[in-house]
Amino acid sequence: QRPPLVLAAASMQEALEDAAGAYAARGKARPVLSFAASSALARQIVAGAPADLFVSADEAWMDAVEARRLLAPGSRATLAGNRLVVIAPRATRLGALRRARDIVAALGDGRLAMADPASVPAGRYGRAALQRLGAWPALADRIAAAENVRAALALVERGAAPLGIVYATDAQASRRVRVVGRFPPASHPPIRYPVARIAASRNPEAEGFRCFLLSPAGRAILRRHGFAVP
Amino acid sequence: MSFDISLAKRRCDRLIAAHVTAGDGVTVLFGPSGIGKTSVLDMVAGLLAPDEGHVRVHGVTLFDSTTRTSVPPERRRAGYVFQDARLFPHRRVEANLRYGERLAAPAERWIDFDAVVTLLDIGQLLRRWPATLSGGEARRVAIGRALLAAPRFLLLDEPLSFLDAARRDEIARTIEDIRDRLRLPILMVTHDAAEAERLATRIVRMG
Amino acid sequence: MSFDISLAKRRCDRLIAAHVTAGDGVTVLFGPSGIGKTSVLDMVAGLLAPDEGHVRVHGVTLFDSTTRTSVPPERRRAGYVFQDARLFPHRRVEANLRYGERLAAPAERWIDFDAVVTLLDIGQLLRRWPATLSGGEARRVAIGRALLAAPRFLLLDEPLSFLDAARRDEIARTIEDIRDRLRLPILMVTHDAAEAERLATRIVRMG
Amino acid sequence: MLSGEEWAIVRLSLLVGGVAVAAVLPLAFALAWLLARRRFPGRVLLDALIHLPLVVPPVVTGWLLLLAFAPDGPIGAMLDRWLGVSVLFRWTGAAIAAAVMALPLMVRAIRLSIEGVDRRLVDAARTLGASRMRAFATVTLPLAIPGVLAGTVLGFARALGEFGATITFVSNVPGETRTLPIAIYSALQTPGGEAAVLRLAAISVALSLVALVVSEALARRMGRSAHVL
Amino acid sequence: MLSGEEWAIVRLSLLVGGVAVAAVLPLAFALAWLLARRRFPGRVLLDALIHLPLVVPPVVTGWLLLLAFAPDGPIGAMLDRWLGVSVLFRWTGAAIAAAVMALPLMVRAIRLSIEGVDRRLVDAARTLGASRMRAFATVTLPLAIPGVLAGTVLGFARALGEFGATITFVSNVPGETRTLPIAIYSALQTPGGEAAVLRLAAISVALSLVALVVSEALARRMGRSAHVL
Ligand SMILES: Nc1ncnc2c1ncn2[C@@H]1O[C@H](COP(=O)(O)OP(=O)(O)OP(=O)(O)O)[C@@H](O)[C@H]1O
Ligand SMILES: Nc1ncnc2c1ncn2[C@@H]1O[C@H](COP(=O)(O)OP(=O)(O)OP(=O)(O)O)[C@@H](O)[C@H]1O
Ligand code: MOO
Ligand SMILES: [Mg+2]
Ligand SMILES: [Mg+2]
Repeated sequence: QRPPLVLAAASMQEALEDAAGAYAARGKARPVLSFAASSALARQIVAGAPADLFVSADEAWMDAVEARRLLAPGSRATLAGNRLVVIAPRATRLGALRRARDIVAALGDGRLAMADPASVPAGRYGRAALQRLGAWPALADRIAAAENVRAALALVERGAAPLGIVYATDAQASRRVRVVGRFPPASHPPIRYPVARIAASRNPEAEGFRCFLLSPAGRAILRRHGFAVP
Repeated sequence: MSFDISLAKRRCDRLIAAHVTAGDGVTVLFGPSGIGKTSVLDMVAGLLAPDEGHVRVHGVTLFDSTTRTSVPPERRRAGYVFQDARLFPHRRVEANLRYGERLAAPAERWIDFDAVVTLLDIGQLLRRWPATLSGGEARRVAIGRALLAAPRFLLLDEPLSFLDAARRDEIARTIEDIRDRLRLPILMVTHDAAEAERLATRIVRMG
Repeated sequence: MSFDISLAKRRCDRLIAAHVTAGDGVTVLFGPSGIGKTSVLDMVAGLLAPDEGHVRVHGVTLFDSTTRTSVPPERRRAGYVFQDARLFPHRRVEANLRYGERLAAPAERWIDFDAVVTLLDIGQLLRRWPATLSGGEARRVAIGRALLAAPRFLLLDEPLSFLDAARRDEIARTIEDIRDRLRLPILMVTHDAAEAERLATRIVRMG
Repeated sequence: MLSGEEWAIVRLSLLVGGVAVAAVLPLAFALAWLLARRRFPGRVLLDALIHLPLVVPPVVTGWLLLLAFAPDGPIGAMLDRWLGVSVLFRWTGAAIAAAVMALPLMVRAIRLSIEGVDRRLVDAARTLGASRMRAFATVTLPLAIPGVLAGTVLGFARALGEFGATITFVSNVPGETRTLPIAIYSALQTPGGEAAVLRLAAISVALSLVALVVSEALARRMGRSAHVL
Repeated sequence: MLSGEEWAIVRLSLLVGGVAVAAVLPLAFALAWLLARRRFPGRVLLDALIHLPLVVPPVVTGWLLLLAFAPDGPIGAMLDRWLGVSVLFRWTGAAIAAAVMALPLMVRAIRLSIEGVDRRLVDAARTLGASRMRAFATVTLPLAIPGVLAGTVLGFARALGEFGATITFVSNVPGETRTLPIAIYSALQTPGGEAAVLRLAAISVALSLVALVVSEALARRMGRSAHVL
């Protein structure tokens, strides 16, 4: 019996590695974890690749899989949440930004690093927040759209961009940046990481790991990595 | 009839035409530079397609434009010594010599490796790469390679160029021997009147 | 002294040694295949480094192992006709002929383009690519290219091979002319005794 | 020096890259020969098709591979019916991705060498009794060795670095498809993973250095000047 | 046929790819010549260095470029001090990424051709009065044209497909760094973006087809058999 195969969003990597370790420590088979962009993973599932669990970085890709009836009914649940923050290089002289419009002023002639607002989940949340807060029109052509949140983080870490929008989990993990602002949770659609079992999965351990992730022990691990848990 | 050749071929601005009917022996093609001698040998060997005509050697039709016959070069069994040496640069001299020998049926061979090496005095070159040979050395190896392929007729394009008088004489004697003893038809190009005189059973002038 | 050459060079299993001291005129290098004639010309032209010795032409030192002198080939001004033609395959015949001519100082030239074309009878080849030339045609173009580079001395490696008797005679006459009228030192390799006889002011035997 | 996990990744990368290059070499050679020596209708189209994996971003190539090898995809269905195997999430799939990405580089290099082979040598082989096929195998092929070596090195290097197509096609499964570049990507996604990134990248570089040295040595041994008097 | 935005992306891609290949060609040629004709200490190391962008995943290359060209990076600081410019988020940065990725392919192809050039022809040029440099420019270089063309096509195709290094280095800025592959990637990240992906990929393929046809035509015009009697 092979251990279950979990396809998970790259941004969950550390937390899920920890969780898998903790699960194995209970005498279970350690699940095999495959991290990539949610888009790539969803496409693999849609193509019929034999996976057991899917952890997506946003609801949209989970919806796309569910629309094809590829999820085990009733297995979809919210695993974790996240917050969106504004970061600047550690050495910045900026004070805390209180209003979204402060971003425009603080940018100077630099660019705002964020994940691609057209396609990457973190970027879409960020755009929604900026739109809601009325700063988007002034910023729309000042964006440096990165491939993913980590790349946006790197742009700020290296001083290529004076400000960036990333998840709180990413900001917490970097010693080279400082959080200079937080978006109110209400300013964007809820940031949620859904988990679900794949309908075609025949691996009995898959459900066990899913339940572990959703258990208090599993949630504690996620919280430790900075995720918000329900 | 050893050679029964009638060929025409356009090359750029020039029309190459040749008519050779010859019995046994050495037929020498004689003519000024650029008249088409090499082209004729290439057509007899099957490396160049004539526009029209026919090639028969020893009564076997190798090419005929009217019947659209064209025997591929590897089955014509020509022993062709090219005007340039054309040794295989990735094989040592010995492997060059053996190339055609290995492809020939043992029963068809009429000269053996050691005899060729002695005749051409290339014993000390066997382990060499072609790129390190002098002009005359390369020429001698090329001759040896052609003889060892057990050809049924020879095409020799100025085979004695780059060779010193002693070696010329030696090889000329071998050609006479092949002509007289083995009775292989030989079509040869040379610009040397004395050489033509000595070897030719028949001289065909082009141009 | 036209040529004052004393050279030694190891090549594989062979020691090549040559000593030439010659006054005006044509010096013919004579010797069996593989003895090192081409190697000597290469060393005089500066293409091959001798192990030791010296090369002086017309009193100018081109190479001297004791003083570690070695003039680079482009400043030796040798008119070298190689044993192989070595035409530039990416240039038409005319551009091959002009290659050295354009690099030479106009005042140093002693033959002009039209004269070379007429002499070698290559007028109809000027627009051709080298790959389409016959053996003798390529050889004639190579001779022309060397003459047009305004050389101060000539190195001719079997220059008349692949040529018919009429053209041989024509070019031999030109060599005589260069020898007698222009008094250019000429170092020439040939295997043809008659040719040596006719042109040589002096014959140096190797081996 | 290397951790057990790093060793496993290196072994997998070598397996994937080695199998990919070895398996695709004959195809690359055949295509190179076709493009170099034959004129046929659709030649430029074939050429373009071969360049495709170079021109479209690797993730698109990976996606197209996924469509083709999915259980109901054209190739996937055949593999399943006839051999009962699937390459999804397997190292074989990673090798397929690497092979497809390496193919254009290999074809170009080999083609360049074949175009440089003097046809007059092939003619000489023919008059000595070699069939077209044998002349190809004994003359054209060995003289194109520099191109084969260059193509193999390029292809192997590309295979060692292949990321986008692989992760899109067969994901990032430890022990099966987590090759060096994918492990690097994973490390790059981890906060503070820079050290691991540099370490893994250094391993990649070391591997390619070894491949280069080997190919140079082979080239020196096999490489005879391709020129004859 | 194409929308205004698509046209802009195509124009930008051609600009980036064209400038990248044109700018890096002399360097590629110089490196190819060094590797083909000179023996010097550190030769294999140089060779490995050139292969680097092929071996490490593109995102790592992009990341290293970012480190180098960031305002406090070694090259970025110099560019800022001396020229007062920055390539970050600019098409010039995208061209740099494309050039770096194309370099190994170009060097290999050109090197293969240079190694095939008969040195005896260079010797002939020298005796005719050409300096080492002139012989190189008039003999070696034109005879290596097939390699230059092949390298240019490979490099241009790679530049057209370059994604990972570009987006990591200079991000995805419309009109500056949003080249075709980056637009394709964006579309691929969006559920239901498949149609846009295929459309943009088809445009890439069309561009590379044109590049191929042009290069084949050039090769035919310039390509003389490299063999002499
Ligand atoms: N690159 C090389 N490496 C080793 N040996 C070589 C090399 N080139 C030539 N030789 C050898 O050096 C010797 C002299 O060669 P060279 O070409 O000078 O002879 P040659 O007198 O011109 O002969 P030929 O009349 O046949 O042209 C020959 O034995 C030849 O095999
Ligand atoms: N590939 C080609 N394309 C066009 N013309 C060619 C080609 N090959 C040869 N020719 C021409 O055909 C004619 C005959 O050439 P061929 O080589 O048969 O002459 P040849 O009689 O052998 O001359 P030589 O004694 O100089 O070797 C020459 O004018 C030559 O320029
Ligand atoms: O160009 Mo990629 O998609 O990072 O291998
Ligand atoms: Mg001829
Ligand atoms: Mg010689």
